[in-house]
Amino acid sequence: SRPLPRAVRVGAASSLREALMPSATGFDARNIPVSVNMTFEASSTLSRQVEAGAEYDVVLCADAESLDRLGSRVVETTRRVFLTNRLALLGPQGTLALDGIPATTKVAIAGPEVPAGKAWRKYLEGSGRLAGLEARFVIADSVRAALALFESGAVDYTLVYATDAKAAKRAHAAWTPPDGPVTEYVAAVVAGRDSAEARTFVGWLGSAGFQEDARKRGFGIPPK
Amino acid sequence: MITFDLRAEYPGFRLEAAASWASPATALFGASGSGKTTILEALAGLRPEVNGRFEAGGIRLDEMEVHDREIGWVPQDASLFPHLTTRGNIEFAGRSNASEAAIDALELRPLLDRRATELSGGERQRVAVARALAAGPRLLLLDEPLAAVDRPMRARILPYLARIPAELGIPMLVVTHDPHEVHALASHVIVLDRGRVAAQGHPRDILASPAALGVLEALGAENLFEVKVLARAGGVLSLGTAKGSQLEMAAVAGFPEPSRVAVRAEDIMLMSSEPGLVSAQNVIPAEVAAIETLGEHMYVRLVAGEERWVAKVTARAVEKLELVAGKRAWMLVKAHAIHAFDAAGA
Amino acid sequence: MITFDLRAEYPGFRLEAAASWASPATALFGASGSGKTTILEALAGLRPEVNGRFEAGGIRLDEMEVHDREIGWVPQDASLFPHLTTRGNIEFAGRSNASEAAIDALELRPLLDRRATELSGGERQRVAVARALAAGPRLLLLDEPLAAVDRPMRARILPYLARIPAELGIPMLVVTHDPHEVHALASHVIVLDRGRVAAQGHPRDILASPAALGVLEALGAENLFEVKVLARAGGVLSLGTAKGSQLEMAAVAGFPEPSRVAVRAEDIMLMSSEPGLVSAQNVIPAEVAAIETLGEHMYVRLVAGEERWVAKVTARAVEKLELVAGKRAWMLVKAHAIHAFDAAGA
Amino acid sequence: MTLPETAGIALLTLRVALTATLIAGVPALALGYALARFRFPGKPLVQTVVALPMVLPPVAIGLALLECLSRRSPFGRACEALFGQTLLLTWWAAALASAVVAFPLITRAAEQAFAAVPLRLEHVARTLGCSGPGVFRRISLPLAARGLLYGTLFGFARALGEFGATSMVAGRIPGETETLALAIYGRIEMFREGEAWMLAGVSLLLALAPTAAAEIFLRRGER
Amino acid sequence: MTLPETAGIALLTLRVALTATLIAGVPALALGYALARFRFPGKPLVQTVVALPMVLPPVAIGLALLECLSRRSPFGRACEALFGQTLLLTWWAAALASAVVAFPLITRAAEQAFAAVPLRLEHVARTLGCSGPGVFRRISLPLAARGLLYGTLFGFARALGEFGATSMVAGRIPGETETLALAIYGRIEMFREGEAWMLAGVSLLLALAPTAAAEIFLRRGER
Ligand SMILES: Nc1ncnc2c1ncn2[C@@H]1O[C@H](COP(=O)(O)OP(=O)(O)OP(=O)(O)O)[C@@H](O)[C@H]1O
Ligand SMILES: Nc1ncnc2c1ncn2[C@@H]1O[C@H](COP(=O)(O)OP(=O)(O)OP(=O)(O)O)[C@@H](O)[C@H]1O
Ligand SMILES: [Mg+2]
Ligand SMILES: [Mg+2]
Repeated sequence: SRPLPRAVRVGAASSLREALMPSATGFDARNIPVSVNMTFEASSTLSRQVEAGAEYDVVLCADAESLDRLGSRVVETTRRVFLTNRLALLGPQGTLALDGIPATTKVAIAGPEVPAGKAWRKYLEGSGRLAGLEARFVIADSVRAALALFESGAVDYTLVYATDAKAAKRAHAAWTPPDGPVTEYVAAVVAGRDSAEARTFVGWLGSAGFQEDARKRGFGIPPK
Repeated sequence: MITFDLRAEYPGFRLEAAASWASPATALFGASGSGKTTILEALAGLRPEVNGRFEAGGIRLDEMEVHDREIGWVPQDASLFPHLTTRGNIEFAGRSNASEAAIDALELRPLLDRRATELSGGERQRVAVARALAAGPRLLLLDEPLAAVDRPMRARILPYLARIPAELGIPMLVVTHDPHEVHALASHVIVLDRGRVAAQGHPRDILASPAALGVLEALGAENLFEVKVLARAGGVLSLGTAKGSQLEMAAVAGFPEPSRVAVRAEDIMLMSSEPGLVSAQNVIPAEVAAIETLGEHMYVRLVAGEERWVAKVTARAVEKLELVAGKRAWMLVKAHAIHAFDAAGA
Repeated sequence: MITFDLRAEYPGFRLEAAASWASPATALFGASGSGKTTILEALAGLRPEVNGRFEAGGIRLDEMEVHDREIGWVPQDASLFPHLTTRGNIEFAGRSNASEAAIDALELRPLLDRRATELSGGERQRVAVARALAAGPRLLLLDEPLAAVDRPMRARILPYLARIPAELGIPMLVVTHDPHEVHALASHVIVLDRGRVAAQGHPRDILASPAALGVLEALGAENLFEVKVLARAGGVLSLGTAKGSQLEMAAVAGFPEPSRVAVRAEDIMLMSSEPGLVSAQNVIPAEVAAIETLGEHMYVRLVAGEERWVAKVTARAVEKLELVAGKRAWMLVKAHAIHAFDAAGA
Repeated sequence: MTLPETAGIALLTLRVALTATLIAGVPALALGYALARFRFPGKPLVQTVVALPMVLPPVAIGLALLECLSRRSPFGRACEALFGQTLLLTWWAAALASAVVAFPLITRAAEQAFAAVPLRLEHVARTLGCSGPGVFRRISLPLAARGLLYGTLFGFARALGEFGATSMVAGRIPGETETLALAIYGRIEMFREGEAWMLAGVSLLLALAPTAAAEIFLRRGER
Repeated sequence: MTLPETAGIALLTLRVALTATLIAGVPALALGYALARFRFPGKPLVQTVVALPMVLPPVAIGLALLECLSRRSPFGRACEALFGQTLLLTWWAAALASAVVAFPLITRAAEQAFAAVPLRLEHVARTLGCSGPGVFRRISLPLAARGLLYGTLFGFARALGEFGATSMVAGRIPGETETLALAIYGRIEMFREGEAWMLAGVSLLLALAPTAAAEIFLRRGER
């Protein structure tokens, strides 16, 4: 609907960085049918920015709630889940399980405002473990910060995403709760910024090529 | 007509001074700490805590913005602009004929490109004077402008300053501790004492009051005369006083012809009989009018023609010469003891 | 023995001055901008760009840390510590008897609790002098210490300063433009001219060289005598000179007995015959030794007894009195024209 | 990382930080002068507001700025009308965020620099016929110059390092709003510390080059 | 939020910021004096290092600190041996992070303040028998006092607002390391703006109370 093809401006959740910008030179443009300009923020920041009128064409959030908050500011019909993620506990090498965490050690976790932090808390609460662990939480302001604490040795356990387990350089073991929730990454075109290019990009997110690539980096693929 | 009436209260010092004068050249005289700088700074607008009024030529300067007052203030500490050269300081208020004249008169030409921070104490003071003059003010306030300047240079600069009121029409108020400067520059003196005006008037009138002898001693010249030059020959000027007496003085090279001269009471010698051949150019017959004692010294007041004189001698001399009121005496005054001051006409 | 040999190059000014003296009281005399402050600041250690050596009492002060030099430096601008009171400034180097004495002598007691920023120009200078004295230095460097102090107070303070070298054993080097101060304080003068030492020595010796007449005129007193007080009566002191002559001078209240006196050449009157009764206390028969002309004035050199004198008279007087070398003449000198200077013994 | 890419980021950062310094500098100098020289009602209030960006975490500043620039606020709408688009997610927003953060630093340095100018000299200038602005330009400004310059460069350095508020209002769009600080953050998040430190070096260079230049310039002026 | 909760956060913040100001203040004053008064080899290098925390985004500082304090580094191991535990995730780490960020501010202010003390006065003091430390204590320090105090308070304010580096090395453990800045961040991210602004007010209060106290104190001293 625009006269000139222009870069689609995408605001993406920080944890999608590995999926969308895997190479050192940034974005692998050959695979994308449109030109894209990408920024990574906390999902809450993204929704705040869109609320304020920031001109993203497409937003990619790590939880549905952030998009829900935007209501009619996104084009409802363009909403789609394009990748999933799983929770993961990282710890010292060896056998690892939530219940195996020593009673006094600290555990790094992203804040409850971060989708990963929220998902972990919800899961722990559901499985009745939150009370036991909460007092030992070290809260980081992003999943990456939690991981950095783990890497530095400040904590020996951290509650993050499965995709983060692949990025950590410290020798570690990872454990994914089998009964844990599946985090869904949701894409939507921003209201008033609807364009063919934006829709093409969202469509590309569902393409087999992209999803297969992301799977190699630890993401899950939503059932069609 | 310039008038001020100022009041201020500092811990340990109270200023309560009012004065009013028409003389274009006025000296503010008083001991250290008597409030001279406080008054000048108040007139320049620097001391908001000083209350009162200040008028010049019918204009209420105290009600004007400082930058509209057109006051040439030379602060006691010079306060040159440290980021400018000598020339930059002098021409701060713009280039003018006045600046060139001031540069020459104050012998600043070799220093024009030097930074203000690289000047000596005396050089700084002279630059401050030139800066104030160059702005073409309506009134000059000089706070001990030549205190750091050496004697020979002071002797060269004084006549220039003294001519300013008459030639440029700029009245001035000079603070000075130097009696020579008072006489050279002022036809009106305001004597300050602990924040109050103790006396003011023409130096000659102040002189007439015996109560002011202490001040006069500090002033250093008790005999003042308005004169006209009658003749000049062989390094000697012949002067006629207003009342018709004649005085001979040593001519000073470069000094303009004097219109006022001063003789210190100390410099007058008395003889009870007419002297023979004497090097003194002035041998003046007179009559003793009165004898006053101040400490161990005696002031002999004399009348010669219609002029009043005062001579300072020792008690022993009074005794030896048997000086009493009414007795005839000859005053011997060296031509060198007559000091010329080209003060602006009162 | 104090020695300095200093060299520095500024744009437009070159310092190349060496001097050496044993006198405990020495004056640094010279025109504005001749380098006096530069020398004092270099001796105090403030000017690293000045090269050379500086010794006092056999100690190489220039090689010592500034805080070990024990120099009492009174800067030309006082440079008081603005965050301290008068007392805080004076007692900066510690409480001492010297500080109390200095406080009284410099009349600072009423100002002790005042902040340094609230002092007048003259008050600041006096505090700076007291501060330097209170530290009990091994050498005093005074840069125009009394320039902003009024005449009567200066007359009270000078005798105190003059006694310091003898009574406290602290040698001093004083910069001053005031000839009265030179005579009052110094038994050695270093005359600076554009960064170089033009002359140095006892004021009397400097006097003897006709080439130095210009300097001497600036100094303002051409006749100097070491004296002893013989008697005191009726406000008059009878003095005996080293060579046996007698002089009568007016006693100055509060001034200690003089050991040196000065008479300005201007203040001497000459007569070609013995005068009759005259108020002058000193009538001294003499013989004309030589007559020198300087501009429009004449300097008559005379010998009286074994003492040499110089009198300044007009050319006309020389003519009138028919003064020539070898002729007899009577000098008349008022008791008031003999100025007492209680300098420390040379 | 390629050289052109690095150079691009550095240039963008330079543009953002310079603009920020300009935006913050002029009012900061004026305010610094006012704080140093005048007493006025509401002075403590002004000082409070100036201190605000120092004390708040950058997110809070970002949030406040986001609010200001959003369509919900009159200022945001005015900007949008003026520029034809919202400033959010543009380098202008980044400059604005950096300006807000640099503002208290420059103000404070200016206040200190102006306070060090002897009142007496300003007063002498006034007696020489200079009115307020003249005194400011000819006396206060040159005498405070060194302090002002350093304060401004300090603000510039702070602007270079601004991250929290910037990323909130400007996003982190490569080639558009990704300044050095944001790029360093991104590299760290991607565990590419090597690149991050390299970029930090560039950042430091940008901060120090003008300081060094100023030093040389001021030294010359003093001769 | 309950009052005790708020008070707890405020107290913790105060402890962290005061400690940070102390840790940074003493070396910053010394360095500021050295920079203002001496020429020494490597001075530009020192100035570079001082500027570093200004120019880097806080995450980078946090990361560097994390590296320093971690068991991998000798410094981290030394601290652990000294304190019996790692400093990471304690309020000491928060104080350290704030100190690093406040350091350049205090150094710069100190340099400016010391440079404004007339060399001449220091010199007069030296002629009066004061050696270097004496001159510093009795002349430089009191004459620079106002500038130093303000610089330090400025650093304190900056320490109060420190967020990025702090959260990285100290985590955000409620009651242990959650300072006001961290709490404000959390509240904002959780869309509890009301609480966030309330905490911001507390933060501002903490920053300004000492400034106001200092102002009154200095005014008195001047009488
Ligand atoms: N701001 C002030 N606070 C308190 N006292 C002050 C203040 N300013 C001046 N004074 C006092 O007022 C008196 C007059 O000071 P002022 O500077 O006017 O003296 P002055 O006549 O100029 O003396 P000098 O000849 O020494 O310069 C002094 O005793 C001084 O200490
Ligand atoms: N830092 C400097 N740079 C350049 N010139 C200087 C510097 N310091 C002094 N001068 C020059 O050196 C000369 C001597 O200065 P100094 O202050 O020693 O003079 P002074 O004899 O004390 O004079 P005054 O009696 O006026 O105080 C002056 O002409 C001055 O301008
Ligand atoms: Mg004064
Ligand atoms: Mg000098």
